[in-house]
Order: sequence, then structure tokens, then C-alpha cells
Amino acid sequence: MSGSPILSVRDVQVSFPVGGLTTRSAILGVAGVSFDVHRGETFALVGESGSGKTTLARAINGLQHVSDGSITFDGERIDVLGKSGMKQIRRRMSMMFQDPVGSLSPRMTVGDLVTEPFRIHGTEGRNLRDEANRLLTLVGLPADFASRYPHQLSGGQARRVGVARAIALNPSLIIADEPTAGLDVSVQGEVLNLLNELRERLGLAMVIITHNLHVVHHVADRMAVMYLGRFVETGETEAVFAAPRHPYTAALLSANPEPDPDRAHDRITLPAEVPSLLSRPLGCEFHTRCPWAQSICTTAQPPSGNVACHFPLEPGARPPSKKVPS
Amino acid sequence: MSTLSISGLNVYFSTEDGPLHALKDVGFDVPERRIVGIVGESGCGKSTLINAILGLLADNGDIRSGEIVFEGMRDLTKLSARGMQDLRGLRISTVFQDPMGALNPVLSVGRQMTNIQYRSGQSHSEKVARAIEMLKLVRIPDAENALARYPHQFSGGMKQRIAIAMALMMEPALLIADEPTTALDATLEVTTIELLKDLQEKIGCSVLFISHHLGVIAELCDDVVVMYAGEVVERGTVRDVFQRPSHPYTRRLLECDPARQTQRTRVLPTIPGEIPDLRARPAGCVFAARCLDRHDGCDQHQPERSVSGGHAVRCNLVGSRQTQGEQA
Amino acid sequence: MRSVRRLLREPLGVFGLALVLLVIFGAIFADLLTSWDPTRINPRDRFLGPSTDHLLGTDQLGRDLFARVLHGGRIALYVALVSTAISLAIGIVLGLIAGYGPRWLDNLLILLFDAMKSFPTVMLALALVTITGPSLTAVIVVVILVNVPGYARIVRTQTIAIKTSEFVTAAQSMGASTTRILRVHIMPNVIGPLVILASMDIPVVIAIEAGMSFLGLGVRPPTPSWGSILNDGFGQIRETPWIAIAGGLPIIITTLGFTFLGETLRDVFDPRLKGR
Amino acid sequence: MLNYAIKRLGLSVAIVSLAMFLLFCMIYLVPGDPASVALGPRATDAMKEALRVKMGLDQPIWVQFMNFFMGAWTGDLGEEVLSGRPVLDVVFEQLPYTLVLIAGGISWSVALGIPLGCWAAIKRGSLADRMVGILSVAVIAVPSFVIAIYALLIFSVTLRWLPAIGAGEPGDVGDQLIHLILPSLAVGLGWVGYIARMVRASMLEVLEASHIRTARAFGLPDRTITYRYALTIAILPTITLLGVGIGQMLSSAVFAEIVFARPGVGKLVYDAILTRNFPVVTGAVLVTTVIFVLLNLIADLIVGALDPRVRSSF
Repeated sequence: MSGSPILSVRDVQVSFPVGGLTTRSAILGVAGVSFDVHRGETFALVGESGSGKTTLARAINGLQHVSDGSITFDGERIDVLGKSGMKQIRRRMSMMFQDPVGSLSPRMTVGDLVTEPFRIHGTEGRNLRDEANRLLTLVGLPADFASRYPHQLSGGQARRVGVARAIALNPSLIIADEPTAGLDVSVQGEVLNLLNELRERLGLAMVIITHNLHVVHHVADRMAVMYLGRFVETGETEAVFAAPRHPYTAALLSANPEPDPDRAHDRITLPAEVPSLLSRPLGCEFHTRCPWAQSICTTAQPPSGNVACHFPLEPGARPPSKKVPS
Repeated sequence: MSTLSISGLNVYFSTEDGPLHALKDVGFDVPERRIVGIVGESGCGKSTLINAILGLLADNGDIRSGEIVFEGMRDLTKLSARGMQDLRGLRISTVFQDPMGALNPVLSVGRQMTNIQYRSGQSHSEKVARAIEMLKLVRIPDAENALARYPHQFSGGMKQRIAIAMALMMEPALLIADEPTTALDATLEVTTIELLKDLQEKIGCSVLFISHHLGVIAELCDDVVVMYAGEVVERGTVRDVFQRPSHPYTRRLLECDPARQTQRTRVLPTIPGEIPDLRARPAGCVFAARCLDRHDGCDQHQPERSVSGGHAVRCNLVGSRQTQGEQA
Repeated sequence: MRSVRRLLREPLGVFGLALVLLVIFGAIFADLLTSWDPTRINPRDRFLGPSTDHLLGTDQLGRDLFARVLHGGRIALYVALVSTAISLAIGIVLGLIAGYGPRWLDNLLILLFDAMKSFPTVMLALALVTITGPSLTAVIVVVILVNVPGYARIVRTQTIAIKTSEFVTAAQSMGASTTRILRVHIMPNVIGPLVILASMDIPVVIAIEAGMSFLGLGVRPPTPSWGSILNDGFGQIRETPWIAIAGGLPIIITTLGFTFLGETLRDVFDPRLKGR
Repeated sequence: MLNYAIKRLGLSVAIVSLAMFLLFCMIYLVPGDPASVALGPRATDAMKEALRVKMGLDQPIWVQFMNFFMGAWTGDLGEEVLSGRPVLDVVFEQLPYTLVLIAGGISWSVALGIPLGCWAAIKRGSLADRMVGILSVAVIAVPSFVIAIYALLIFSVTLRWLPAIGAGEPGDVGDQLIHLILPSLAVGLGWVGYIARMVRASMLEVLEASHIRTARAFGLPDRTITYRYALTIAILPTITLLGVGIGQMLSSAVFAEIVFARPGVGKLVYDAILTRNFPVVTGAVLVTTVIFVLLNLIADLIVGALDPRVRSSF
């Protein structure tokens, strides 16, 4: 972890207007998060649907307006850049989207798709056909795939094309939104291995957005867990997996059924539903579902830091008896 | 007696490029009061199997041969549309994957729940009481008032619980659950599974649970059926199959699940290759092309061999040669 | 090629294609197919019934109806082609602006389309022609006014659907310019279905032209048009019904032909559009 | 729902206002002088000038527009050139005939179209389905005036089953109904096809929805599924389509009124053009436009009231 971080996010907020003509207000999709990503590192953003992880990723990539805070990429503040400034940044920061096939333009061939970055940023005397061959080889696809259309690809193949597009311009950072979504288990590994291999070979930094904790365990160096647009816990992946300190992280980890029928399931069950962003709970926003919640949690905001909790868990902590409301 | 007993089931679809052999010699039992999981990746024929059982195959689908015997007496493949309809909802119920689309958007939840009791012969108020009872059972808050609301006023998790309530309302002998938790978040997924298990014990029905999620199957089910390319490649109790997988595909599939790797690794196992084109099935073993242990004999047909008790594997290697997995 | 083969396997499509080819052939080779002049008046040959000499008979001025029908086809096809092409061009531009432009402009354009659509077609035509007087141009203007809001709306809906799709977001994340996104990612996905829908609108265009000419608001006499033949015949429908039949038959053949062909083409090329 | 209704009403007012503006632009910006048009080619310059003053054409364009606009909203559509009667009265006198004609057309299209569409959807892929499909597109394709003339030729002139002209004796409902059959069929036949197609398409879409699969899996009888679960949803876009259809039926009504020599707004406008009675033309266009927008509004409100997703949003 030497040198300055490639990406530095500070107190970033993203708000959306809601309501009709009379009742206009705003909700916070991302409610103030900070983190750094260093060169050659993989950072994972983990959260369930509605946690704001995708919104955050789009904000970093400039696809979403940042309402407060700052984003610094490679020493340059990018949340204030205009269109042309951002275009220069996008040569060095690329993004992969959730839907493997749907993120590929349906009427373009694979060859056109993988060389699209060059068409956008100037070819600089490159032979596009050679580039297409080079990129397809790099992601392990035969060169004759260049003439295929997206609907003729399997999910895994389409995902590889997406990776090829993302690395075309030799970026320093890739943001991957659910890179394994919609893929079978046997194919998930292929994609993750490919990303890992490329990250090592090309010295990339990566931000992976996912709801799948098992994926995080194997690919990320550090991770952050998001709940209602905030980080509830940040840390080294191994440390978080070994001993989660925020109750929500602990619940998420225990909610992951493992393919072993004899493994004891000491599960932390979360009562109630995720609160609506329109009416954020007071105090600690997790208190409505937290088995450990005490009276202070309903009034005071938890301390900021790596673990946003009034009472961080000790290793191996169990929920307090069975007074959990059902 | 088994609640459901399927044997030698072959299903074809007619397509523009010729007949597609979607299910080949599928056979397994769903014993009484047990939860049987079906696991497999996309294209393995899980959905076709459910539709075949329910008599809801698409127009171009056709059951060429085989039996689906329900409660030891009725062969569902020979049942008339009317006879099938009489069973559905009453003796066989289903929960589908998509909680958003599973309920009719223009009818209130109460209306939908009373409508499906049309065969109960009870008065309207009794039907309403039954509906409220079921909603309470699946932990819908404020069940009395929930009846007047419409599906779009519930969250995804709640809709799926309502769907489960509707499926179990008539206390069926068999519940078919088609990936009911796939669209839900992890924390919701486990609560839904636990709910399903509780209800199954209360009602005492059998469950056929379809999922691609190995962890969910391991946790919920008693028995498991592993499918690949429209064939049952292995079946047995969850403990046997997950702890002593005998088919190379099952073994590799289990290895691929990142949850199985407790040690952190940077290189995850994969299964290179694709499933074969079901319009031109290979003559021999359907997994041969991707199998690391294959030998020349794999290109001929493979018999079904029982390893022990109810643990059956469709593979040439089992019995003839010890495989790596069993040595370990 | 596969699509063409599938089209030829559909009896209805083949039937439609045959009718359309018949009409186009008749219009192109009108001068070779008959030696009669469609506009020459022969007072001595008035109201002649169909015969080998006059295949469809003659009208109240003694003009050969077969010749008038063939030449009327030219007018109908000309109006259909020109006005559809112009409507498509305007509709695509307005639709892209509404779909991809700022929200207020979208709202304004949608309101404009709704207002244009809220005039009953024939009423609009009547009002317009009252001022400008009947002409072919007036017919084309009416067709454009009628078609553009519909096309623009379809393009707008598609554009909005596509602009939030992941592949467009992906292009934006690579830094693609607005023109590139419109040209490379949106247009190719919008135009295909639109052209099919527009081809299915050709019968409507032909009906508008014939209808306006029937009311005397279209082409000026003596230029032959199917609508004006129908009008000539309508006055004498009790005495000499063949004139009205001669005017109506080509309209039926053409509209049915284009419709059957269009329906089949749509099913073959883009089954998603079914039921539009 | 109330909020939705208010919003939808506001939109309708905006559409009518914009339509008035467009009509104004068309009249005053398109080459041609309404005064000369009204008086014909033999009028002297002095006569034209006098009429121009009378019609307010000598005033600045924005004053003209405000006069036109305010007048239109308050029902003052000007006066008939010759008789001096208010245009609104003249139009309203003819309007009932046209509305009856359109109501007849709608009756045909609903009474035949919905059952046919349903039937085709249920018997999907059968010969009956294909026949309904071909007949639907055929009646949509053929213009209504051709249908009107051929129907006149066959049923009135040749077979002499039905009367050819007029709206029937005033006061004699039976006679009026007999006179209504052919014209309303000409107006509504195409819409039988439209409605049948729409009902079929949306029925098929709904029948493929997963909640219908769920309903089947619960063993609900086919009749319940088709009529209570599917048709209640499939009918919604059909109602919207009917709202749009009324606009086109207004157009077809012009032809039907001319062909069958029926009184009505279409006939009124047609005659007004021949006599260059210009204010009547614009007045009739405005009235029909307002009716069209109004009926669309009603259709949307009905759909809103039937769809709980709209009803409960505010």
C-alpha cells in the first residue's frame, strides 16, 4: 500500500428528487461514504438491493451527479469535471455492467464492441482488427468471435467481451458491477479468475460491487459493507470474514447457506424489512433490525470509523437470548 | 408410498431446427413428508420438469414416454386437462420464482386468496378466516387489513410469502417450489427458507424444491437430484451426495461453489466447456465432453448404477474404477 | 435470406406480395398495358359498360376507366412513397429529440404530438384544403401531419427505453459522445421496427389520398385518381355501378396487398412488434 | 386517483389549447386569405375589406389570436357568413346525428370485436384464430368510404334491403335505427378488426404472464382464469384504444354522412366548404377536437378507475 491511492472517495452523497408537484423532496441514495483504493488492489462494495452500492459506482464513474463530497482519481478531483474532462478520465477508468448480454449493443458485432473504446478515444494509428484479435485472445475467446452478435453469445462469453472492452485502453481502475450476476457457478469462477489474472498482469486496481459474499472472500483485498447508503463496516477481507464486528455484517455472513448439510447453522436472523429510504430510522439506522440494539441505538448516531456501531461485536458473539421480536 | 414417483420421463420440444430432447430418462421419487431438491445450472431442464409434472408444458412440448405417478395411483401424464386441473392447487401446489409477477395485479390479495378456495365448499367468511390464518402463518403483519390490499403494495419478500401462503392454503400433498428465493436478498432468502421448512413440518406435505444454489439445497432438503443437460446424473440423500459426490459433474459443481472453499484462494475452480446441443445429443455420456476422467467407453451408453441404498449415479466410471473423489 | 424464405412460406404474405407487385407493375407499365389516354374525353363513348375494348367500361366523359385506374395507381403510390419518407424523416428527428433531449422539451413535444393527433384526420384535411384549395401537395401535407406524431412517439418511446439500457450506459461510461450514442447505439435499434410499422401504414396513406380525392379535395380533375373515379361513379351509382366498382376495386386490392405483406414481414422480421 | 384525474384533466386542457393554437396558425399562416376565400373570386376589394374588418382580420396577429382563443374557450366560434347565426348553434344542431352514428360504430366494434378477439386468443393457432386474424386486418385495411359505397351498392341498390339515404323519420326510432345500420357499420367495421386484434394480442400477453401460470397452478377453472384474471387486465389497453378510435370514427363519419346523405357535422363541414362558409369549418373542427379529447379523457379515467395500480397512486 505505498504511494497515493488511485481512487479516493470522501464523504460522497448522492441524492434523488422524489415526489410529485406538491410534495417534492430528496432521498439520499448514498449518504456520505469515504474510502481509498490503491494501485493493484481489489476493493469490494457489498450490500443487498437498495443499499446504494450501484449508485455509488455510477457516481465514481461520473454517470451520476454527486451532490456532496469529493472523488479524487489519480490525484485529480473528478466529481467537478465537465464532459470533456471526464472523457479523458474515462480512458483510465472503465466500468463493467451487471447484465452480461444486455450491456452489449445488440446490433454491433463483437469485433466492433471490443474496439469501441478506440473509436471513441481515437485510434492513434492502430489497426482495429489487430486490436480486436489481441483483446479477444487476452480474455480467452477465439478470434473468429469478432463477427458474432451479442445474442449469439452465452452469458460467460458475453461477460468476457465486457472484460475485453473494459481493458482495451489499459485503464488503471476497473469498476465491476456484479461481475458474476446471472452466471452459473461453473462460469462465475472463470470470470473471477480472468479478472484476477488481468489485474495481476496489468497492475490494475479494481472495485467490485456485489451481493455475493463468497465471491468477495476470494477476490477482494479489502471490503466495505453498505446498508441504506452508508458503510457500516470496512476492513481487510480476511479480518472481516474471520470476525465481523458490525451486527449487519455478521448477519450477512451467517445468512450465506453453505453446501454442507452437516455444518451447524448458528444463524443471526434479521427481523422486519429494510426501511424505506424515504423514512430513515433515527439514531443508528440498523437498529430496527438489530438483535443487539439498545436504547442509545434508537437516538444517537453510531461513531464513524471502520465499524459504525455503538457496540461492536466480540468474535463469535451470539444474539442476546430469544427476545427477538418475530 | 412416494408422493411423487417419476420414471423414464422423456420430453421433446419441436423447434424450427428439429426436435429437441429436453428431458432424457428422468426418474426419481419424492417420498412422503420429505423435501427433495433439484439442482442444476441453466439449461439442465429444471423448468421443463416442473411444467411436465404440472401439465403446463408449452404447446410445442411433448411427453414421449415415462410415468409421473402421484400418490401411488394416478399417472399425471395420462390425466386429462380437467383431471390435472382438479389436482392443481388442491393436492399439488406451486410457488414460482418471480415474486413480482406471481400475483394478479388488478385483484386484491384477499380476492385471490378466497378465489383459490373455490372447491372448499366453505362460506365466504370461512374462506376469509382461512386466508387471514395463512397470512399470519407466513408472518405478514396486520393480516386482516392485508387482504384488502393489492400486490403492488407489498415488498418482494412479502409477495413471495403471500405466494407461499396461497400455495399451502389447501394443505396439498406436494409443494413444488421453483427457485422461490432466487430473486430475494440473502437475508430474506434464509428467512424464507426457514419459513418454508416450518410450514412443511406443520402441514406434513412433501416438497420438490428447485434451486441452482447448492447452499440452499444443503440446508433445506433431505434428498437431492442433480441434473445436467436434461438428465439426472446423480441422486441420493443430501448427506451422501454432498459429502460423497460420485458423478464427476456433481463433484466439479460442488468444487466450483466459492462457499465450499473455506480457504481463501485466488484461482477458483471452473468447468470449462458448454452443455451439448440438445437437438443432437452425444451418443455416450452427456458430460463426457467436459469430463476430466473420461475414457473411451464413455462414448457408449451408460447404465444407471446404484452405489449404495438410494444413492444412484449415471456414470461409467463409478463401480468400474475408483474415482478421485472417493479416495479422498 | 432465411427471412425471405420464411416470407415465401406464408401463403398470406405471398398473396399480399402478389397484389402489391400487381399494383406496382400496373402503375409502372400503364402506358404499355393500355392504349387509351386516361384524360381524353370522348362524348360519344359515355357510360359504356365493361367490354373487351374498355375492360372496365367508360365514365360520364367517355374516358377509359382501365386507363384511369392504372394511371391513378401512379398517383397513389407516389403520394404513399413521398409522404411516408418525409413523415419518417421528421418523425425520427422529433422522436430522437424528445426521447434523448431535456425533459421540458420532451414534455412540450409530447403535448404537441397529442394536440396534432387530436384533430380528426378528415376534419383537418377539410380545414386545410378550404384555405389552400385542393392539390396533391395538400394531400401530402395532411398525410405528414397525421403520421408524424405517431412515428415520433414510437421513436421517443424506443429511445427512452434504449437510453436507460445498460449498453448505452456502458457506452457513456467509455466517454462516447451524444452523437455517437444516437448514431451507433440508438438509431439502428429504432429504425428497423419503425420502417416495418411505416410500411404497414401505407394502406392508411393510400386511403387518405383516395378519400380526399373522393371529396374533391385531392388531385384536380382531369388527373385520374382512384378516389375521384369513385366520386364520379358515386353520382351514378344506381344507373352505372361499374364506375364506382372500378374506383373501389384498386383501393381494396392495394390496401389489402400492403397490409397482408406488411403483417407477414413484421412477423418474420420482428415478432416482438406483434399486435401493435 | 383524484390527483391522477386532476393531472389528466389539466393535460386535456393543455392539449385543447395547443390544438386551438395550431388551428389558428394553420388558418392564418398558410397562404390564402380567409376573406377572399369566403367571398369567392368575384368579390370586389371593398367587399373583401369590409369582411376583413368584420372578421377582425385587420388587427395585429396576437390580438386576433387572443380573440380567437378566448372566443373558442367561451363557446363563441363566430358567426355564419351568410345567415349570421352563431356557429356553435349550427354545429350543435348537427352534432347529435354524428354522435349517434359514432355510438353505432362503437357498438358494432365492441359487440363483435371483444368476443372475436377473446375467442381467437383462447383458440390460439387454430384455423378460427387465423381466420379472425385475416378478417381483422382485411377490414382494417379497406378504407371506410369504400366499405360505405360498396355496402350501399350491395344492400340498398342491388338487394334493396336497407334504405340508402337520410337518417329516417324524426320521432320514428325504428326507422332511424334501420337508417343507422349501414352507415354505422361502415364507420365501425374497421374497428371491429382493431378491437379484435387488440383484445387478442393483450389477452395472449396476459395469458403468458406468470401470475396466470400461478393461477393455473392453483387449479382455478379455465373460465375464471380467462374472464376474471386475464380479461380484466387485457381489456384496459382496449379501452384506451377505443378512446383513440373515436377520433378516427369522427373522420369516417364524414364519409358515411356524405355517402348516405345523412345530416351531421361531417355533412355540415363538407357543405360549408362548397359554400365557403369558413367560420363553420373551423368551428366544427374545434368542436370535434374537443369531443375527441374529452372522450379520450373519459377512457383514461375509466382505465385508471379499473386499475388498482393507478387508483391507489396519488
